[in-house]
Amino acid sequence: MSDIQVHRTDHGIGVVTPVGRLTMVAAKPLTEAVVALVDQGTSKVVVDLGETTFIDSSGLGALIAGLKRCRQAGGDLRIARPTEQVTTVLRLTNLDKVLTPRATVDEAF
Amino acid sequence: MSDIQVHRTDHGIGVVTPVGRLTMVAAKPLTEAVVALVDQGTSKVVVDLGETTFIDSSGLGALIAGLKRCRQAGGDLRIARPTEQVTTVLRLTNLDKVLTPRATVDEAF
Amino acid sequence: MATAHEAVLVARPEDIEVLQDMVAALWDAEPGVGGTDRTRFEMALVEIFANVVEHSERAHGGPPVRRVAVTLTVDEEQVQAVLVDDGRPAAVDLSAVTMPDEDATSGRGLALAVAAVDDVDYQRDGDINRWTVTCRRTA
Amino acid sequence: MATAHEAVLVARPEDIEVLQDMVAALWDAEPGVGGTDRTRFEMALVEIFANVVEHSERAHGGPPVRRVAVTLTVDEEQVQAVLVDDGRPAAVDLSAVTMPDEDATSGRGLALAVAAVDDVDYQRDGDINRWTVTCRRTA
Ligand SMILES: Nc1ncnc2c1ncn2[C@@H]1O[C@H](COP(=O)(O)OP(=O)(O)O)[C@@H](O)[C@H]1O
Ligand SMILES: Nc1ncnc2c1ncn2[C@@H]1O[C@H](COP(=O)(O)OP(=O)(O)O)[C@@H](O)[C@H]1O
Repeated sequence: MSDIQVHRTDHGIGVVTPVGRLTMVAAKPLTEAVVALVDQGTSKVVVDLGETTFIDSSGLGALIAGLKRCRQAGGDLRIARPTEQVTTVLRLTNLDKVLTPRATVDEAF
Repeated sequence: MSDIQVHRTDHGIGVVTPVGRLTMVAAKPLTEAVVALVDQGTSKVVVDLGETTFIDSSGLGALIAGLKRCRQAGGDLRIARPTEQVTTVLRLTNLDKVLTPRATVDEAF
Repeated sequence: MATAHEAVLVARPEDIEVLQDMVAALWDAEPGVGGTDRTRFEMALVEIFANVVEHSERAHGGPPVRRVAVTLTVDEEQVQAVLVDDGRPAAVDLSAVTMPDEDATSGRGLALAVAAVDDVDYQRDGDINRWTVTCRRTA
Repeated sequence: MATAHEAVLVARPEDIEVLQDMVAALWDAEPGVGGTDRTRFEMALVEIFANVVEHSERAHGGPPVRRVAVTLTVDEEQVQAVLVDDGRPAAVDLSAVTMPDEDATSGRGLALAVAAVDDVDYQRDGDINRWTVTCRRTA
């Protein structure tokens, strides 16, 4: 099960860090965390996947839902520090164009 | 499209009357109307289908969702005055046991 | 003598209304179709159209721009609807569809369509989906 | 030499964790399975289990009491999972499953499973559903 950590950088970027496995169990909390950030005025969000040991299609769906919410508010959602498993899943689902991984959180925006 | 009318009888029974077609378009408002009644303390609800010209599987799903909500609160949901189309749908979906039609709204409770 | 009514609808919930109005117009043009046949045909057709709508929403997520070409025909033998859309293939096996339990709040759509009429068929044909609902006319 | 691990899980989201712990234990017992094979096997297995969970929730609506018997086997050729449950038939045609658009928030599960491993099979066998996930071992 994944634990979702949230903070804001000095530059007003939201950073969401799912720790552990990001499956059906944690997908909804992830979307909710992104929506909460946007509702509070932070529409540029980085999801730091460096601590995410595993992601499934529900986790991807949550990322896309978050991405849509950010873009609606004029911002964007980007992902950073993907593990090999995340990179593989993005490729297999053709999401590597819309969710291009960044090497670090700081580089994302 | 269905218009959902709601009132309460002198005996504290909620009466919900969907007027017109009860499909995907009106299914959610129907469930919401039942949930609102239960939240306000009225957990015995009759859905008067006398003005419902057509029901589909979404409409049935909304009735079942409403039924569950009422029973959770110690009440029940019953249906009254089904047209022939409603009776046919209930039979084809094996729902005529759990949603047994009553001839009039007054007889339902 | 056969009547055919055609329309291009949008794969969105509101267009179920348009479809049902189209069915009503068909009965006006063909008053000889019996009440039971009307009911079961309309039930199956609405479920199949709703499935296309719901499935295209689930699959695409974006605004519902997908079109559905609907053709309704009546002849002496049968009433038939053909729905054609250009969305992703529907990975559903109609021969295996079953009715869910009493307490389910969804999942009855395809099972109801199959139960209501004589035949529901789905074909992937190149880039298009073709759903056919066939109701043989009873006395 | 073949290893087999078995467990009976409940068809509910929390048991995805149990399943993944079971997979981790399998790799401990079979350290020779390569990293790529581990990843693609686990991905497909999690998707198929999640589909059983989600589908049984959608179809039944009641509390998730349905059990899923899971058997994981490793031999020199392949890693395989067999999932057996006694729910309604899954009316899905795996050969027709495709990946949805970029903007879809759901509908990728089965397509991802099919893309990840060499074979995903579904059989209705009397009263039971049997899902088989097969991953041939690569060097
Ligand atoms: N991911 C899936 N895995 C297995 N079966 C599925 C899946 N998705 C749908 N089905 C099958 O498709 C049918 C659901 O279709 P439908 O009646 O349209 O339900 P709903 O009204 O909930 O969309 C069911 O018979 C179910 O067995
Ligand atoms: N009612 C339906 N009509 C047509 N196809 C369906 C239906 N339900 C499911 N499918 C098919 O089943 C697949 C969805 O399965 P899945 O990947 O498990 O999606 P989800 O994650 O949304 O449950 C899709 O390929 C879709 O084509």
